[in-house]
Amino acid sequence: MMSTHAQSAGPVDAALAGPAVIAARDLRKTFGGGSVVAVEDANFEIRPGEFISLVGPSGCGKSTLLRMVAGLLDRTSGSLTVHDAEVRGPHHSVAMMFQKPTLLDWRTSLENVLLPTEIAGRVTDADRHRAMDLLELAGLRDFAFSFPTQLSGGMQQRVALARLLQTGADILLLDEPFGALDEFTREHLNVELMRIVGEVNATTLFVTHNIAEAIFLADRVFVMTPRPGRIAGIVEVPFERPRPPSIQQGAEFNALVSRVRQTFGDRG
Amino acid sequence: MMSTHAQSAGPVDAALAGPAVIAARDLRKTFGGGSVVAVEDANFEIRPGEFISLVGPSGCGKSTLLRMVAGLLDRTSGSLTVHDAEVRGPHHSVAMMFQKPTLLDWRTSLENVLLPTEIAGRVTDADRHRAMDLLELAGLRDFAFSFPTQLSGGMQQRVALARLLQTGADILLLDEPFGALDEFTREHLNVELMRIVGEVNATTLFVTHNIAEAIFLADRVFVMTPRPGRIAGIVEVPFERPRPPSIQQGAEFNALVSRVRQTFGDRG
Amino acid sequence: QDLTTVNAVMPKQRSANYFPLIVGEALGYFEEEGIEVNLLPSDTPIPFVNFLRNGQADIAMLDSAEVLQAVAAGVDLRVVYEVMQTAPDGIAVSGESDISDVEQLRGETVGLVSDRDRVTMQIALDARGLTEDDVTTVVVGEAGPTLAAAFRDQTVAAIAGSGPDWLAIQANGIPVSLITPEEVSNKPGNTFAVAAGTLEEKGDAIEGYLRAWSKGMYVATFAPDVVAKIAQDAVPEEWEDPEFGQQYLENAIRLNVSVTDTLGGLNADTWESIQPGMQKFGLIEKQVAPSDFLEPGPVEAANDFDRAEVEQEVEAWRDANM
Amino acid sequence: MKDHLLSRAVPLAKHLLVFAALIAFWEAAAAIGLIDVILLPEPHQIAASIWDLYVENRTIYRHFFITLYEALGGFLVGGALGLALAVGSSLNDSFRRYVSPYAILLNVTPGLALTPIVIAWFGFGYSSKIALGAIVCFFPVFVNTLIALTRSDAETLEMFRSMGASERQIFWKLRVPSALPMIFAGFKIAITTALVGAVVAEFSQATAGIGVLMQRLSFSLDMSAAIAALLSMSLLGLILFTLIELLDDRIVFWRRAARMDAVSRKRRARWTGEREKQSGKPQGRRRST
Amino acid sequence: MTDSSDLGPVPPGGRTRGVIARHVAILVTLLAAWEIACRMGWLDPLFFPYPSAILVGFWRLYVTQGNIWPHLGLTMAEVLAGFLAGSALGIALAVCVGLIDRLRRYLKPYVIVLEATPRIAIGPVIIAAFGFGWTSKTAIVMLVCFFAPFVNTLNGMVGVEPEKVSMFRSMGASKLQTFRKLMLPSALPEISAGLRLAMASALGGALVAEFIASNAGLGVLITQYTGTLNMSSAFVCVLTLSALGYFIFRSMEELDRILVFWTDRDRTARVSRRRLASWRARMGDDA
Ligand SMILES: Nc1ncnc2c1ncn2[C@@H]1O[C@H](COP(=O)(O)OP(=O)(O)OP(=O)(O)O)[C@@H](O)[C@H]1O
Ligand SMILES: Nc1ncnc2c1ncn2[C@@H]1O[C@H](COP(=O)(O)OP(=O)(O)OP(=O)(O)O)[C@@H](O)[C@H]1O
Ligand SMILES: Cc1ncc(C[n+]2csc(CCO)c2C)c(N)n1
Ligand SMILES: [Mg+2]
Ligand SMILES: [Mg+2]
Repeated sequence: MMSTHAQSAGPVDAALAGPAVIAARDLRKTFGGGSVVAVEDANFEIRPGEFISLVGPSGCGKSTLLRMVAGLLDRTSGSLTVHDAEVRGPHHSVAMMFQKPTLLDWRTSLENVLLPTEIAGRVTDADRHRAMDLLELAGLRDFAFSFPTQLSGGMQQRVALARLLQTGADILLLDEPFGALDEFTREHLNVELMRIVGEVNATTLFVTHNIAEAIFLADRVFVMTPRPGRIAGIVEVPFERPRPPSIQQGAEFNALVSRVRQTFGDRG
Repeated sequence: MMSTHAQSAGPVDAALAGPAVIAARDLRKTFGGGSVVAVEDANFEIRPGEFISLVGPSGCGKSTLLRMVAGLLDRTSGSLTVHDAEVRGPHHSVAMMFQKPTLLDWRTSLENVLLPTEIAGRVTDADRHRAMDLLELAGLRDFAFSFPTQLSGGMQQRVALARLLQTGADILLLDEPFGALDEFTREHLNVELMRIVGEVNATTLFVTHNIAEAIFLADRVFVMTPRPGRIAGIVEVPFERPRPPSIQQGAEFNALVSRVRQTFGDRG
Repeated sequence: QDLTTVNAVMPKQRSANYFPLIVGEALGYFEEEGIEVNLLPSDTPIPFVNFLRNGQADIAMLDSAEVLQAVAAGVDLRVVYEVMQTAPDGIAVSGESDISDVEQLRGETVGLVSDRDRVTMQIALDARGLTEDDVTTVVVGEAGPTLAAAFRDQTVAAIAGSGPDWLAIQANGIPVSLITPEEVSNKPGNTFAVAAGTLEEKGDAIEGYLRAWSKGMYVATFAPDVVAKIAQDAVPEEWEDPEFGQQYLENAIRLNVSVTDTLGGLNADTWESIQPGMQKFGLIEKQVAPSDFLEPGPVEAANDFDRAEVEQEVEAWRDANM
Repeated sequence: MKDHLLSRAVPLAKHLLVFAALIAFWEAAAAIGLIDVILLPEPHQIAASIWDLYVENRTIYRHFFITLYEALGGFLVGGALGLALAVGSSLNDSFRRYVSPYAILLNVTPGLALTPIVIAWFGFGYSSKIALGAIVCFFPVFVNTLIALTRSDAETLEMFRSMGASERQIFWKLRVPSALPMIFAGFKIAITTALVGAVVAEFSQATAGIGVLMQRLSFSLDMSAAIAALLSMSLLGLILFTLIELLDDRIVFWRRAARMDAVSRKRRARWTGEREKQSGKPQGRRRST
Repeated sequence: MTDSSDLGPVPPGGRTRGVIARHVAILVTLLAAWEIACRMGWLDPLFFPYPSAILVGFWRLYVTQGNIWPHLGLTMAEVLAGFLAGSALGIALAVCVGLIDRLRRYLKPYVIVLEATPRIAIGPVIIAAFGFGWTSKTAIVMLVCFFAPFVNTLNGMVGVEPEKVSMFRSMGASKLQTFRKLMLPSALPEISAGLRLAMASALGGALVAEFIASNAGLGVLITQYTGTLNMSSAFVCVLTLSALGYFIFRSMEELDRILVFWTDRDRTARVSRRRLASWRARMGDDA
């Protein structure tokens, strides 16, 4: 065990202090003219630099929530603010990564990473170098000029991660980004992700099916239940970030896993 | 903790006693005229009724090994016997399940399950009943007449599992069968798989990315390392099967996870 | 020098079949009239009178059926010239056929060059007391190998069509004989027609066009060798086999050169006599008076040229070019 | 049920509205002289001619069915030819290598240029129209079938192999069914192409058929009736296309949710029916699926 | 509509010298059989002229007379203009329809009706409307070339993964950017297949147009030659068209392999190496 409650900067404190980067009040989303309630009565505030994991069974509304934050979906009612402004559409401070890598087959890894810059304006040599650095970070320097079809699924996801970071957004939304990866690559990327978001102090919303992963990464875990999709409970993770993978073998960690499972069991 | 070393029928004993169902000696497979060594110097013996999990990073040769056992790929050198006969092509005592469900869209679940029987010869009413029972076992009785596109991904995998069992093969090869499922469904299917292979006393080779899953299911875990693909270590799992999922929270289990990880770390 | 363009719509490409046009162009007759011919060869099911009506063409080559049909339908049309007086529609058989009269066709299969030749066949049969029900008809398609093979192999007993249809077949050495009854052959040949308004707006150009055409036609009567030379230069495709070209041209000259003294002369009587048959077989709903659409003025103007002068010019041309 | 009807009726009404607007626009354009009504008559004249051809004189039907017969015949022959060549090419690489250039060559050669040859071989009757239809429509079937047959999912193929399936079993149980959707896409193109071929042949030489009727009406200066005949060709094409779509819907049922439900119910009913029969009559019939 | 018109990858060994020799051998055998069949009277020279006569015809039309050239040029110009205009129109309309969902629903029935109507029957109406000039010929070829690119472009655009569209939206991409950087390249393989299909029918379209009304062009030449029963020359024209069509079709397949490089392993690898090299040239030996 490396970190303890006492040492931690304290997610609990973080949740209380400072302005909210993302805030939802009575947020609600229905589909099909109200027949499917995807998200109901969501109320939460997320502080700057916080890392939130979102877990819950398939179809409980995780993606819907993320897409509302990204401005890709309109809410049905309630309020949702990002940086104190109501969300009305996609905005620069938020970037999203999807479950599938969504790379463009006709662009090299580097060109894929540069896409957000291209869309924002002109690409400078500095941008190119930054993209190269991000690929290096993702362990893909040697594959900067490879096309997606030449990469394995895991490598593609890493390109997508580099592209996410290239946006320069301070709010990162990740929707089951590492679902297709083997455990080792996944763990490696989790550690990297933790390091990077720590470095750039990004606020992160991370959706996953994997409870251990959720806890390992997050300051707080939001547990959702389906039909209607509600945040059934929030589990605080009292470890300081960054954390070593070995933390997952500790008893305290296992207790957290059980608590999350229980929250599921209670409501799901 | 439910089972202990003392109570177990003992995979260690199993590994020592009885004839080998599958045996590899200096097994080697290269691709591209020798430029890629996919499997090198594989030596192992698998006893009747044994459950072997195969873990290792992407591209280390797991699928290649399985496909050689299934007779889908020729080996480059070495010996590979199944039931004491050298493998020369697909044979009836071996059945394989792939990562994707590979169901035929134009057949109902029942008809998909009956495919192996059809290919082997005529379909009798007894076969039909057996297929129905296997679907029942997979919790899909109500979906026997549904078509694959009407089923969720998890249900499709369960149909594929029923089809695997319908073959009547006593050696089952599963290549990351539950990779696409969420943790809860996956756990459920693991428990079912354990129960069924126990009942029919099948010898099983199970490829997975998930270390906990590998340990939870297996009598022995083969850990592979890439380039060239070698079996870097074998970890014995001293629990009696079937096992309850709660076993995964025990300290002994965690110790096994660490051992597997270590084997990786040593060589990977 | 500014030339007036005359748009002329005709059923076929520039060909020895239209040698008066080719000769007129080669010897500068059209230019002398201050006009330039824009040939619009069109093989469409759209009747040419439509192009006259909507102004895309100034003058059209029509067969008599089309003229009568259009006039009967109320189109304000003027027939100004009769080209190919000796090329009316008719019934042809293979030169090796035993059939020498239409009455022998009872129970036989009769080919039609196109669906429009059905009336020709009906009138011909009627003249011998037969009806369409006494024969089997099949459309065999326009000029080309299919039609030629139908003659050669006698896959049909007889074929209803018009002069230009057999031109190439005969020239190719496949014998063809005509068994057209009097009642059918006594009928106007192809004509040049214009919309009534055109005569007022472009009357001079039309007259010039017809005069140049007439001069071209006249050249063939005394200097077929010059015509051959001109045709050969203008449409070499028809002369790849010189024997064929010569034969083809000779047949075309026979079809094109007027039999009346006035070149392109109009004959009201034949226009009168052809109508009852057409009406009987439903091609026209009512009969019309020839005076309503025959316009003899332009024919006179077309013949108003000095034949001796033409002969001299042709001699000069022959000396220069042959 | 009511909801269902309404959900169908509303879009249909919208389509009709759009159609009516187009017709009104055309009528207006003709009225102010934007369109040459001699060559392209006004909608109401065409409507009158349609009435005439279909109801009053009923002249269209004979020609309509002749062309239908020719197009269908051409499609059947050409489709069978395309299927056969594609199956041969899929089974044998060198067959494919030596056949495909000629297939392409035949595809790029205009059908119109081939009519004399086709007539020489098949005569003046319907068979030459069928032959030309077949020649021009075999290619889409050939290409689609060939591609579909050679592109089966690699893992599914291995699954069959691991079960010890013979090449014959793989062909019938995997390749053919998985190729069906694309084969039908080829059929959909081919059926309209076969119609085009038949009409092209009719324009060159024919005694009856819509192509002939259109020429005949046109020569008799009845442009609105000619356009009505032209529209009948479109109608014919639409009917043929829909025919294939219906077949597609039935045969490739697994691509459509509603049809799949129906088949699913039917198979369940057959199973339960058979169970009942069996309980009454102990030694149930053996039947392979 | 077909998803693709190419015949899949050429089987291994598709370009070796031996295969070409065998192709030639087959062709020569076919021609010899034809010649013999003519000489034995099994084939009617009125419909199948002697191959030897056709060969002489090639020499005559291309060299001694040289009269085919202007016609060939004109037909190619019509084909090219009609193909470019028609496919551009098809693609452009598909893009509009692809971007505006509503339009698609209302347009679809009309497009099917248009496709189901034989062009040879519409041809005369077009001549009537546009007159005898090159406009109507181009319009007929356009009509022939319109459909395949339209359908395939639409298919390709509609087939873009919704997740990718969302990704672009989340990056704040404009409609134009989404179109240029996502929709168009995604649909490129299908557009290219549609263009190939269109090209294959463009020649037929030009021929129809010239048969109906024209003073020049290969169609006119063919009419002239068949009308005068000069079948060897007519065959030279038809075979010219076929060979031309074949080579255009094959070249477009080749072009497709270059443009849509990412569907082919080897080509992707090659482009990848090229991009690396150009980065090195630009940014120094950094990668
Ligand atoms: N566009 C849509 N139209 C109608 N219903 C939708 C739509 N998108 C989502 N839903 C419904 O909303 C609910 C929540 O969906 P969502 O995709 O947010 O689930 P999720 O938690 O992300 O599930 P998963 O883990 O499978 O990705 C589901 O019941 C789904 O069927
Ligand atoms: N058909 C083939 N041709 C060439 N190389 C191959 C082929 N199949 C596999 N390989 C190579 O052999 C190695 C082992 O591949 P294999 O598919 O067995 O890995 P794996 O362990 O199953 O990986 P994963 O977890 O990603 O499925 C890889 O380096 C792969 O590139
Ligand atoms: C499209 C069309 N084709 C043929 C004719 C009939 N026709 C009129 S003049 C003539 C002789 C031409 O050399 C023929 C055959 C026509 N009127 N329109
Ligand atoms: Mg989701
Ligand atoms: Mg694998």
